[in-house]
Order: sequence, then C-alpha cells, then structure tokens
Amino acid sequence: MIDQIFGVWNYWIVFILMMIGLYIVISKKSLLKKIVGLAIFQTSVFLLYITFGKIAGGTAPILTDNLNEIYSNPLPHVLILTAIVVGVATTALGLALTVRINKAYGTINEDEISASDLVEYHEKYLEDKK
Amino acid sequence: MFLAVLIALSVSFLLILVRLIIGKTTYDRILAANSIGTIIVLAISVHGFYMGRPEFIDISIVYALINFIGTVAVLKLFDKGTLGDK
Amino acid sequence: MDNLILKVCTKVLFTPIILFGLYVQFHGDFGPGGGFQAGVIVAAAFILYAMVFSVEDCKVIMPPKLNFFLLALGAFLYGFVGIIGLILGDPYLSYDVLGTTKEAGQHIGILLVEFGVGLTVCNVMISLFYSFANFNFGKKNND
Amino acid sequence: MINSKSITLFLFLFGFWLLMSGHYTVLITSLGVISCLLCVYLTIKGNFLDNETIPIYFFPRLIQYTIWLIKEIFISNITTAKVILSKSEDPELFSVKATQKTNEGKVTYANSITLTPGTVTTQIKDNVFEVHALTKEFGNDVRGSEMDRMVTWLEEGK
Amino acid sequence: MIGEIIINAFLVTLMLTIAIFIINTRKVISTILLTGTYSLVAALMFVSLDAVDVAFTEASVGAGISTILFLAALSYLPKEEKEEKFNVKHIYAICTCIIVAGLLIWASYDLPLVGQLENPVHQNLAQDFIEGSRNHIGIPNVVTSILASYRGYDTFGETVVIYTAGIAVLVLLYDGVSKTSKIHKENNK
Amino acid sequence: MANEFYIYLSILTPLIAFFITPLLSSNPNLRDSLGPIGGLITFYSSINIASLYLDGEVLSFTFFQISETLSISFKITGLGVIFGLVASGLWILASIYTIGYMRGNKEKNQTRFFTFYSIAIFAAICIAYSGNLLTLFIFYEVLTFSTYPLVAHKQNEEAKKAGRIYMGILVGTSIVFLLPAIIIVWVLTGSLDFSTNGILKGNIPNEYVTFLLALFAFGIGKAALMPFHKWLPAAMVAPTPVSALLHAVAVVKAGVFSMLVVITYVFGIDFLTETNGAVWLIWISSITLLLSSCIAITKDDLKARLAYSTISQLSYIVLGGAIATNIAVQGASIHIVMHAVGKITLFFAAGAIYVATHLSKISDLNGMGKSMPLTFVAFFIGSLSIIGVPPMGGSWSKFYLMLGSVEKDYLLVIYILAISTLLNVYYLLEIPAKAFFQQKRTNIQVTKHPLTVYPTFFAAILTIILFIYIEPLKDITNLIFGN
Amino acid sequence: MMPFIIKNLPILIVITPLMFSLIVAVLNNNRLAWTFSTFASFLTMIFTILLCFEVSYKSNISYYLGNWPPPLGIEYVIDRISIIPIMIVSVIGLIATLFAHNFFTLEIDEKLVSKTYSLWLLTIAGLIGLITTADAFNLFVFLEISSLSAVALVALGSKVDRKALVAGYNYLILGAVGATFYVIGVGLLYGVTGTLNMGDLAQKIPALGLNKSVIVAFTFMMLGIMVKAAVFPLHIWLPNAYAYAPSPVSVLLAATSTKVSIYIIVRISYTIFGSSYEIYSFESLRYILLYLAILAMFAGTIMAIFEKDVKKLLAHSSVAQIGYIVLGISLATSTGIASSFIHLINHALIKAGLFMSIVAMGYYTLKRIDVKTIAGLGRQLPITFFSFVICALSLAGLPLTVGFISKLYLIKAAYISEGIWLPFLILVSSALSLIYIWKLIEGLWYNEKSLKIEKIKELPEIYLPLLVIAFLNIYFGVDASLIIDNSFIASDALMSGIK
Amino acid sequence: MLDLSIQIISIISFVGGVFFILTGSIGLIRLPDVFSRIHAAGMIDTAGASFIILGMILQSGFSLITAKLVFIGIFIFFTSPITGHVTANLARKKGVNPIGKTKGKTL
Ligand code: NA
Ligand code: NA
Repeated sequence: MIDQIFGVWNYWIVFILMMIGLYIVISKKSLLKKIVGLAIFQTSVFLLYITFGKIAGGTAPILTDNLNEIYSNPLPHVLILTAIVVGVATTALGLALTVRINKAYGTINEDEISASDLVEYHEKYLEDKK
Repeated sequence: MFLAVLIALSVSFLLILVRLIIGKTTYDRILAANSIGTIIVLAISVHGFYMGRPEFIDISIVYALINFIGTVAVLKLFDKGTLGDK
Repeated sequence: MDNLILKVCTKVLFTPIILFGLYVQFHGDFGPGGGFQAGVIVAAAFILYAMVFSVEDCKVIMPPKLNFFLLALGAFLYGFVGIIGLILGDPYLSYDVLGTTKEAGQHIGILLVEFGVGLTVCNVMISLFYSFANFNFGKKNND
Repeated sequence: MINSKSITLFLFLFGFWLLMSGHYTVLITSLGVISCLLCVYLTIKGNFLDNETIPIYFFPRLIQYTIWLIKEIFISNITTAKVILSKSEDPELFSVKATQKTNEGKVTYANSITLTPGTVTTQIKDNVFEVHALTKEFGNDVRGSEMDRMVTWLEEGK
Repeated sequence: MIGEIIINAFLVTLMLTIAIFIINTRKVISTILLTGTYSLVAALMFVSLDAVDVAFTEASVGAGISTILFLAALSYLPKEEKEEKFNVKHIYAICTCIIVAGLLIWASYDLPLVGQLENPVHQNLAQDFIEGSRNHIGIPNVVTSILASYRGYDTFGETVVIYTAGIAVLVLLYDGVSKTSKIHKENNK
Repeated sequence: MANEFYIYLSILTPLIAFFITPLLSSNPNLRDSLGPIGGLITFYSSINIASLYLDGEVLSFTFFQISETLSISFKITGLGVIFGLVASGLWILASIYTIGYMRGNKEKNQTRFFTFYSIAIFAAICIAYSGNLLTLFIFYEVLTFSTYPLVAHKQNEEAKKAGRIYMGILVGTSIVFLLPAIIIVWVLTGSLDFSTNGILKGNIPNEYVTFLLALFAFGIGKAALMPFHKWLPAAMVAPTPVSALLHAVAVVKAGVFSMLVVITYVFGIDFLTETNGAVWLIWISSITLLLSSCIAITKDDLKARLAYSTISQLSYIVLGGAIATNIAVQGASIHIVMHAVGKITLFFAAGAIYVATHLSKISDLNGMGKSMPLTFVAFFIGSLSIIGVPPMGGSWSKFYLMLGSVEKDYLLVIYILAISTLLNVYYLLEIPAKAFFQQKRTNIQVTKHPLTVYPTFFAAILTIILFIYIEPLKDITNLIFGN
Repeated sequence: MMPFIIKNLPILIVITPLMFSLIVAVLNNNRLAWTFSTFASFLTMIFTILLCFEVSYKSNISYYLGNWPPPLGIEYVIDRISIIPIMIVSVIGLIATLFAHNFFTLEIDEKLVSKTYSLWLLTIAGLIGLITTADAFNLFVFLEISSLSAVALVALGSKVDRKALVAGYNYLILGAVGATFYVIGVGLLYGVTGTLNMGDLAQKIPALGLNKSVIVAFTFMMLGIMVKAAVFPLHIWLPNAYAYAPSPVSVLLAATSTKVSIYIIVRISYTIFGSSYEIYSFESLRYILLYLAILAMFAGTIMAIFEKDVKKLLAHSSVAQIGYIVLGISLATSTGIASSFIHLINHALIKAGLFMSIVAMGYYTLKRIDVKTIAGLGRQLPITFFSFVICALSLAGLPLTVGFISKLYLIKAAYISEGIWLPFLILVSSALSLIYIWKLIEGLWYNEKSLKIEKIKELPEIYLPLLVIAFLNIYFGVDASLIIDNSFIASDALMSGIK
Repeated sequence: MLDLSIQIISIISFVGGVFFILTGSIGLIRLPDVFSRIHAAGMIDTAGASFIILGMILQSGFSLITAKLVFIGIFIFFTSPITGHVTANLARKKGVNPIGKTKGKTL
C-alpha cells in the first residue's frame, strides 16, 4: 500500500509542480516571472527523470568495493546534468533579453510592451499620412 | 538517529521558512535564507550518513559556498543597486 | 561594497574556493562533480571577488579578452579531443586510441574533455557576470 | 614573486588539497601541484598576496586564540539560548574602541564579536566598532574588552 | 525504507509550497530568493534520490549561478511586478495546465512504480553502464563515465550550448548597442 | 524526325522574339519588324504541320520528363492544328496592326509591350500543340501571366484594377477548379496524355462525369462561361491590339480550344454522350450566349459591346463541344477560326477608329462612315461573318452547329441559336448603320495611320476567302477524331 | 585521406561548422570571419554531397559516436530520408553565408560581427545535428544549440528595430517550453522502455502493448516539436522572429529551421512510433493535425494579405506553407509524405529567394521594406526584382516553378486520401495567396516610386546568390525528377517501417 | 567499549546541535528585529553546526570525510560572522533601527 502511494505520489507532485511552472509561464505578464516559471517547470522535469532512476534501497552510482551493492540508474542523472546546463543557458539568455527589453521599452510587462509597439505603429502611420 | 536529526533539521527548516516568507524587512529574509542554507548544508551531510554513503560531502561544501556567495550578492544588490561597478 | 570585513575575508577565501573547484574538476572520476561543477565553483570565486571589490579589479585577474579566448578554447578542446580520435582511425570522440591501453585512453580522454567543459563553463559564467554587471543601461530605472 | 607569503600560501593550499584528495597517484597529485601554483599565481596577478590574505604572523598564537574563542562561543551560545527561550532579551546598541592596528586584526576582532552569539558588530569606523547586543550582559562582556585584548595579543604577541 | 519515503514526501511537499508562494509574489527579490530555495530543495531531493552529481550541479547552478544572474539582471529591472487582475489569460492558462496535468496523471497509471528494481529503466542499459564503467573505463563514478565517454557527445553538445549562451549574452549586452545604426536613423526620420 | 523540326520552329520563333525584343529597344524599326517576320515563320511552319497532319503523320515529342507520369510533351492533334494556324496566322496581321496602333497612339513602354506580346503568342502556340493536360495547363498559366503586363499596360489605377480582376478570375479559376480537375484525371487514369477517343472512359464512375466536366468548364476561365466572364469586359482598358489578342486570337481561343480538347481528347464525345454528362453544359452555354448578347445591346462603349459579343460567340464553341457530336465539334472548331478572323476585323476597326479619332462611344460614331469608309466597310463585313451570313466564313460554323443540334434533337438549342443571331444582327449592324446613315454631329479630327487601316481591311477580306476556301479546314476537322 | 573522410562523413557535416564556429568567434577581422564561415559552410556542403553519394548506394549509414554501440552510446543515422533536410540546410546555409556579409556589416555592430558568425555557424551545425542524430535525447541537445543561437541571432536585429528583442524573447520562451515538453515525452518513453535510441525505442514500444504513457509521450514530443516547427496554433513566435531578425538570419531561418523541425515530426511519428501503428490507431491525432494544417493554410494566408511589412508578410505566408507541409504528413500515405518532402525542399528554395530579394531591397534603400516603400523599386532593381518575381510566382504555384510541382503532388495526395474537398481547400488558399503576391509584384513594378533614391547599382555579391536561388526555383520546376524521386524513395522508406 | 562511548558522545553531540538549531530557529521567529535575529542565526551557524558536525566526525571515524567535515565547519565559522555583520551593517546603513526591550521603542 505504502509502496503504491510512494510509487505514484512523486510522479503526481512532480506533475503538479510542472504545471505550476507552466502556469506562471503562460499567465504572468512579467517577462522576468516567465523565466522564473520556466525554471520551475524545467526543474520539475529534472525531478521526474531522477525519480525514474531511483531504485529503492539503492545507492548513488559511484562504485564501491562491495560488489553486491545496488546502484540507482546513472543514465537519467547524466541526461539531467545536460538539461540543467541547458536550463541555465536559457535563463541567462532570457535575462539578457529581458534587460534589453526593459532598456528599449522601459517596461517588462507584456501588455505595456504591446501597447508601446502599437503607439509606435500609429505614430508612424500618422507620419506617413502627412 | 540520523533520521531523527534530519527530522529536527526539517522542523527548523520550516520554522525559518516562516521567517523567510513573512519577512518584514528584506534583511530578515536574507538572514533567513542564509540560515536555511546552513540547515541544508548540515542536512545534506547528515543524509549522507543516513544513506550510508557519507563521501558525498563535497555537495555540502559547494552548498555552503554558494550560500555565502548568494548572500553576498543579495546584500550587494541592496547596498549598491547593482552587482557591477556602476 | 565598502566593507572591510568582507574585503579581507574575500581575499582569504578566494584561493581556497578556486582550489576546491579544481579539486572537484580533477576528482570527478571518483566522486560527485566534474568539469561542469568545477567551472561553476571557480567562476563563483571570481564573481565573489568582482562583487566585493569591483568588476574592474576582477578584470585584472581575468582580462575579458583572455576570458573570451578560454571560453571558446574549452569547447574547442573538447571537440578537438574527438578529432584526435578521428585522426587515429576511430569514430569521433572515441578515447580508446588515446592511450596505450583502452582504459588508459579512456582516462586521458575523460580528463581532457572534462577539463574542456570546466574551462568553458567557468569562463562563460565569468563572462555572463561581466556582461550583466557592466551592462550600459543608460538611465537607471529604480521603481 | 617567490617569497615567504607565496610559499606559505602554496603549502597551505597543497595541504588542503592533500587532505581533500584521497587519491595520491602521480597524475592527480601533480595536477594538485599545478592547481595550487595556479591559485598562487592568481593572487599575485590580482596583486593581493599581502598580510590581509595570509597573516603569517598570526600563526604562532593562532591555535591558542582559537581554543579560547571556541570556549567563548560555547558559553555565549548557551546564554543566548537561555535568553531566547526565556524571552528575556533586552537589546542595546553601543560603540567600543578597538585597539588593533592592522586591518586583519580589526577584522579578526569584529568577526570574533559577531561569531559569539549575543553580540554583532554592525559598523566599523576606523577604530570604533558599533556593536549590537542581545542583552546588557552581552554588552558588558564586550565592553569588558577581554576579547579586544586577546585579538591584539594575537596580532602583536603582547 | 520508510525514512526514504518520509524524506521524499516532505521535500516534494516543500517544493510544492514554495512553488505556490512563487506564483503570487510580486516582489521580485522574494521571487528570486524563493526560486533559489526551490532549486535548493530540489537539490536535496536529488541527493535523496541518489543523484549526487545532479544535486551537486543543481546546488551550484540552479541555486547559485542562476540566482546571481537573476540578481545581476534585477539591477536593471523593475523591483516589483505590476498588479494583475484575474483575466481570460489566467483561465486559458489554468485550462491548459489542467489538461496537460490530466494527461500526465493519466499516463502515470502506466508508468512503472518508483524505485522498483524490475522497472525497464533498470533492466536495460543501466547494468551495462555500471559494468562498463567498472571494467572497461575503470572509473568509480559511473555518471562521469557515461557523461564523458558513453554519451560524451551529449556533453560536447552541452558545452556548446553553454558556449552559445555565453556568446549570445555577450553579444546582446554589448556596450555599444546604444548607438543607433544607419538604418535605424533612416527609419525614425 | 525532321518533320518535328516544324514544331520546334513554330514554338521557338515567338520565344526567340521574346528574348530578342528587349535587346532591340534602342532600334524601334528592327524591333517592330520582329513581329511580322516571326509571324510569317510561325505561320509557315504551322501550314507545314497542317499538311503533314493531313498526310497522316503523327508528330509528337516529349520535351521533358518531370517524373514517370508527368512530362512536358507536344503532340499534333486536329484541334491543335486549327488553333495553331489561327494563332500564328493572325499574329502576322496583329503585329503589323500593332505597330501602327502603338506608333499612332504614341504609347509608352512599347518594348515591354512587344516582349510580352511575343511570349503570349509563344504560350498560345504551345497550348495548341500540347500533348497532355499538364503541358496545356502550364502554358495556359504562362499565357495568363504574360498577358497581365499587356492588360495593365497603361499603369493607371483603372488599368491596375482591371489587371487584378483579369488575374484574379483567370488564375483563381484555373487554380481552384482546373488544377484539381487535372489532378483528378491524373489520379484516375495515371496519365494526362490526350487521346483521340478520350482517356477517361472506364476509369471514372459515371456519376462523377458531370462534376469533373464542371470543374473543367469553370476552371477554364478563358472560355468566359458565365459567371466567370467578368475578366473579359474588364480587360477592355487595354490597348486595342491587346483586346484583339485577348478576344480574337490568343486568350479566349486558348480557352475554348482547351474546352474542346478536354471534351474530345480527355472525356471523348462518345463517353460524354453515353453518360449524358455534358447536357448541363449545353444549357449553361446557351444561357451565357443569350444573356451576354442582351448585355451587349445595352453597351454604348464600342469595345465593351465587342467584348460581350465575344462572350456570346465563345459560348457557341462551348455549346458545340457540349452537344458532343462529330458535326458539332467540327462546327465548334471551325467557329474558332471564323470568329477569330471576324472578331479581329471588328477590333482592328475599333482600334483604327480610336487611333484616328480617339472615339470609343458608339453614339459618337454617327456619320463617321464617310470619313473612314474602308474601316467601316471592313467592320460591316466582319459583322456579317459573325452573324453568320454567307458568303462570309462565319456561316459555315453556324451551319455545322445547327446540324449538330438537329442530329441530337436539341430543338430548343436551334431556337436559341436563331434568337441570338437576331440579337447579333441588332447590336453589330447598328454600328455601321449609324456610321453610314446618320448625320455627323461634331467636327472630329481624323488622322489615320495606314498600318491600322489596311490590316483591318485585309482581315475583312479574309472572312470572305475563308468562306470559299473552306475545304482544307474541313479536311482537318474531319481528322479531329483520328485518321 | 579520402577513405578517412568517407568513413566519418556523418559526423564531419556537424563538427565542421561547429568547430569553425569556435574558431570564428575569436577572430578580430570581420572579413576573415566571413571567409572562415564561408569556407566552413562550403566544406559542409561538400561533405553533404559526398554523403549523398554514399547514401545512394548504402541507403543507411550508421555512425557510432565514441565507438560505443547503440543503445549504450549515441548513434548517428543517415538515410535516404534524412539526407533531404541535410541537403537543404547545407545548400541554403552556404548560399546564405555567401549572401550574409554585406548585411552583417550594415546591420550589426562592427565589434560583434565575428561573434555573430559564430552563432550563425552554430545554428547550421545545430540544425544538421538535429537531423542526423538517432538518439532521442541528443536531439534535445541539438535542438537547444540551434534554438539558442537562433534566438540570439534574431535578437541582434534590435539594432534596427527594438521589436527584435521581444521577438527573440518569445521565440526563446516558447521554444524552451516546447523543448521541455519534448523532454517530458522522451522521459516518459525512457521510463517505460529504458532506452533512448530511436531504433531501440521502435523495437521496444510495440512490446508494451497499449500503454497510456506511450500515448502521452507521443503527444508531448509532437507538441514540443510542433512549437519549433511553428505548426498552426503554436506558430505565434514565428512572424515577428522572421520579420525583425537581421536580414541574413531571416533568410537562413525561414528556409531551414522549421523544415528541420517538420522533418523531426516525421522522424518521431514514423521512426519511433511507426512500428506501433497497429497498436495505437493514431487516426484521431492524424485528423487533428490535418485540421490544424488547414487552419494554418488559411490563417497564414489571410494574415499575409492584411500585412503591410513585407518581411512579416513572408513570415505569415511561411505559416501557411508549413500548413501545406504538415497537411501532407497528416495524410499518412506514401504520396502524402512524399508531397510533404517535395514541398519541404521547394519551400526552402522559395522562401530563401523571397527573403533574400526583399532584404536586398532593404539593403539598397536602407529602409524597412513595406507595401509603400516597395513602390516602383522593381524598375530600379531589375535583377533583384526578376528573382523576386520568379520566387513569388513559385510560391503561388505557377507552372514551370518548383511551387507548382509541390502543389501538384500535394493535391494529388490530398485527393487520393480525402476526396475532392481537401484539394479544393488547398487550392482556394493558394488562390488567396495570389492576392498578396500580386500586391507585391504590382507594387514593385507598376506603382510610382515613393522613395526618392538616386540610381542604385546592384551588387554582384548580393544578386549572384539570388540568381542562383531563382535559377534553382525554375530548374527544379522543370527537371523535378531529382526532388520527386528522392522524396518518394524517402517516403517509401518511412512507410515501410510501419507495421 | 570505545565504540559505545563514541556512539554516546556522538548522540549527545547531535542532541546538542539539534537543541541549538531549534532554539535558533525559534529565535529567528520570535525575536523582535533583524539585529536580534542575527544572534539567533549566529547560534545556528556556530553551536548548531559545530555540534552536528562533531557528531558526524565521531561517526565517520578518522578518514577523508573527517577532513571535509572540518572544512565545512571552518567555512561556516568563517562566513557566518561575515554575513551576519554585513547584513547588520547594511540594515544600519539603510536606516533600519534596532528595537529596544519594549516593542516599538527604537534604540
Ligand atoms: Na562527475
Ligand atoms: Na554574534
């Protein structure tokens, strides 16, 4: 019973965590918050992978002299190491863009950015009319 | 025994988390975050013993390090408004 | 940050942190860690130094040009180790041919590529910090 | 650039390495030597290989001081715990004069104050430290300047 | 065994709590610190799931470097988010999330239970890697031997990704961007 | 092998003209002479092709194999010979006339005009000799696109708007209806090659025949079947030689030619008769025929009236195809020739009048007959031919169409033909009547350009010649369904 | 030398641009950087051509990276299918690199040009790596290399227009979400099979029987890649990204990046899941894709009709064209896939040509090219205009151009599978596309010019690549057998994997 | 015998560490202002950490892990006063006033 709950509990919470991240990405207007949401989303996915790799009663896949040791699966770990790096790369690039956007627009709020673009468009339109 | 320590650490973690969230001043938050850092450093080490593989203590060291630098970064940001020179 | 305690302590901590990073770099075979983590730790030392003193001071130790060169060099080293395998007649990134025995080859290969990773990661992190810290925003927005 | 400081630093670092490593093969150890040399080189390049970074002259008295400090820390911890649990805090903020001459001395003193729970150095202006204490007793301990004397002793041997 | 379960359950729940707090924090600095803490707890979770290398990385990157980058960027950004009223976009987001979460939970009924030795994940490859690392490569850290040798190409790719990010940020935050170009002038006439 | 040389020659001549014309922009005389010379060469080779065809030679070659079942290939068919003759023959006349018109009117961008004129002729010839539906479709589109610059020649808003309608309808219908129709044939039969008995028989369920034919009929917008006829009057803004090209030679004839080809070589008239798949087309074309005649009456603009007349006349040809008997198809193919010659006469006349007087309203032409006798006589002859009065060529085609209807007992069709003839009489003969018998109203300056007048008159004479010299044409039409 | 090269071709096509990108970054001289980049893309193309020959008689080349046999290590597979997108990327890559130099010097800070070339080569390397890999996770890594570098390149357009930043941001975030979805999918698959190698997955999935995780994994992987491929409702990042990127970047991305992603969609659905079609009837999924494709065709076309900015107009049209390609895939027949491949190739040629001619006009006039500024430009820039018209007519599907061939086969495939209604819709949308194409051609040639510009001299380094593309548009429109045959071989190969 | 005594000392050490950490956490919550809370945080860092580390050292026997644990201890001892001081310093600089014995009264 407890095995069963443990068996899926991790999955479910991880899914919910992912969705919180995704929710932030979709719903928030702040460009910075979206990046945060993305980070949460990705971190939760990492957790999913690592959960796959776990063996109950196993140990970290760093070999000991004990030949009967059960090691958790190292492959997901490797994959996630790569994914973490990719995640930080995305974060860095996103932040750089956010900073640049704030410089160019004076805001990092999605709505205000579109509004600003719209104003620019209309100004140009009026100029053309002249 | 190690589990008991871990549970105790978790309890204090939660207590400090309350401080982190209610904050009051930002400095309270920084302080709380830093303390949480220490708790986690200890927790990682104890967990290693609990799992019977204490040799992964390097993670604690890294965490202690990151905790320190992070705190300095936050403080610097509050002090100067930037992490850079200007 | 004009804080005496912080400055003195940073000076003291700088080298041990870097050494710890290098330790992580070269002991990745035996325990947790490796090039990537090492790169981050070494970079953390530089970042700490840059925050406590100034980015300009940090650029004395790690000039941007050198930083950029090393940033590319790390990844290049990784790719080049692969090419050596290629030249010696094995598929790309095969380390078997690098040493006298397959196992020795693997050791050498792993050591080198991990070093490449560490070099790139460390320098990218420093470079990221330089870029962000000294970004020319023009008029600061402080709301 | 080979002087007592760089050599000492190197030895310290290498000791650190050996303690951490646990793999005493030729390859790893020589990598360790290179790493330590690199670290020393960086301090030289950054031009901060000075007394603040590596206060050699503290060393003869350092162990004795540390033991004393640990004792102090232990005592003040117990007192602080009492204060917290009995809700009897009575904070105060005051200034004390530090008698150390060098930066490293002052820093050691300030840190020692902070490290003992119940007292925190909040500001350093030249020789005057502003200290926050949890209760009057803690304040009295600092004002009693035993610690100041210990640090000055650490610094100057007197 | 039971201890593992408790620790896991506790940590995951903790992450959930932090994540929920992140949703509605408008103070950016709190968001950043909470995110750092989230990563940190994730790192603990990784340790407890035997992924020490991942924990190491998550602690140094997720909690460390990322936070510093966020803080560095924050100095050029508004310190507080604008207030948002509940709007259609939120409903849309909630619906998307519910659907996606529903799909995933539905899928989880056919996922192998966590931690069972007979799971396909553990039956395939894993043993080969462990044996290979012991006998052919001769490195105790299996993660390192997979990372640098078996899947060394992935790691090369990863290095290139981080290189890309470095160069991209360098280029984007280059000092000279404020100068306007010939075309820009023409357009803004 | 050597005989195929004539196909190459007739195709390449206009293509070469197309490439050379822009190079000669600095030398107008040389440039303008390319048209007539090219026309002569093409016509010469077309005649040779016709005689070879009559001798029973099967001329065909594949220019390019795109994939296994797709190729760009050419093949001489009876219908193709007729259309080839028409297109190349009238090119001679038209090119001479164009010189006069363009110079007389001092139009801009003459080089561009001649360039695209050549490419249009090239496309028309390629359509005539195309050996499969793909080739036909390709050059059908080339023709559309190459005539756009001609339609929008004046580059003002009106011309551009007309150009858009022109392109919109022609390309739109061809893409939306014709292309799927072709692809359906391709899918059903695995081939697109023309065959004298059709290729669809046995490959398509009978109930789909009507549908597929409808796709073709409306897809070939150039046949101007209602409701896709609007492009034709819209294109009237173009210079008159273009109108002549569009309405008499290349474009509309390419349309009806394609219709006939589809009916005879893709469906096969026997198959259509068997399945009754074309009956609806008879009614659609009849309605178009009547309605457009009625509209023509209401138009005061000369070219607009001619345009609606064209719509109506094209429907005769489609009708011939739709009746789907040997005689009717022969009549339809003869009508291609007859209408081409007749209508070109009328347009040339209209252009000549415009060049000379800058008049385009019928009501302004009162009494102009005396100033421009030759032109109006030619107009009169052309009108008679279109109405179908002997001894003009048009009478033959109408005769055959009537025969076809009788053969199939479509009495109503005969009545419709009769009514439309009456309407023709009214709206066409009104013009010369006014010109000769009404009083001249205003004092109008008349400055004729000889190169506009003589080709017009020659074209009129041609309608008579064709009445007399019909035998070769009949021989060819007899071979439409194979030797 | 030669056997060494032949043996290692699959990896050489990836590491050549990759290693050169690392070298180019540290060069100080911009012209030198360009020369190196050109050399790298030229080498890549040579290797690709050699690979074509290899593939044509080996039909399936497998390459074990690090000498570790799959599924232990990462495998590269080149076959008759993947060679098509590789060819697209390397050919367009070379042409675009040749074309890029003037634009980069104009549109990007002088100091950043060499780094821009580095990102440029990374994009190319990333795209090729994506195609060649047979490892589900390695695919993710290269997906990120290509998209991160592409994002940076797009954002570099900010020197000209600040909207490039927002475009880059949206591209980044959506792309990252997409990639994460993909990773979730791969994770689920890994969880139930324990392997990452595509061939191995294909073997193991049928053994699982009807498994919910596999269905969800498929859905997630597809969703993730569909973001990158800009399939209809997930395309929102595309128009701005293409429109505000620096000119050469627009050319490269528009011609290659979505094509590669679409190829991956095909790869996932056929190579990985093809073996289990019998177990999972993906019929409903197929129809979802089909309807999305139809929506894309119309949405893209209609947006393009009302768009004033020409680059953006072309981007909208790309959305529609992606719809056509996806439509072919969604038919799930050999002819359908083949028609998709045909259009994949052809659209690369068409869009490259269109973007190249439009940005060339922008270069000559120093203006953003919109419906007003193009007025009369055609007469000033006849060669550029000529190439533009060829490519535009090709886009419209005029006979004798590649666009016609694509439409022909697509409609045939649609008719065979779905009857007449589908071809009808396709043709209506392509007839609608004539409206915007005609708007441009008419504006370029027939409108009175609105810009007061002195006589412009067209530069050979700009018009030569352009003419090459225009020529290819016609050449493959006439001699289409190469494209058609290979597409059919590819699609047959794919379909043969389906049980 | 020795083992058992080490075990007992170790347990005592853990208990002590836990005691100080919990007390510190409580302090962090209930002390009135940031300056007072620094003392509580300091307690966690010093007594709390060192007792727990001592407990672990006793558990580990003498090995590399001992050395690393010592390093952690030293590092915490080194950095704790810095963060404490800098936080207090900054709070002072930014005008946060310490609260006196009765709430609301600043010093
Ligand atoms: Na490692
Ligand atoms: Na203290």
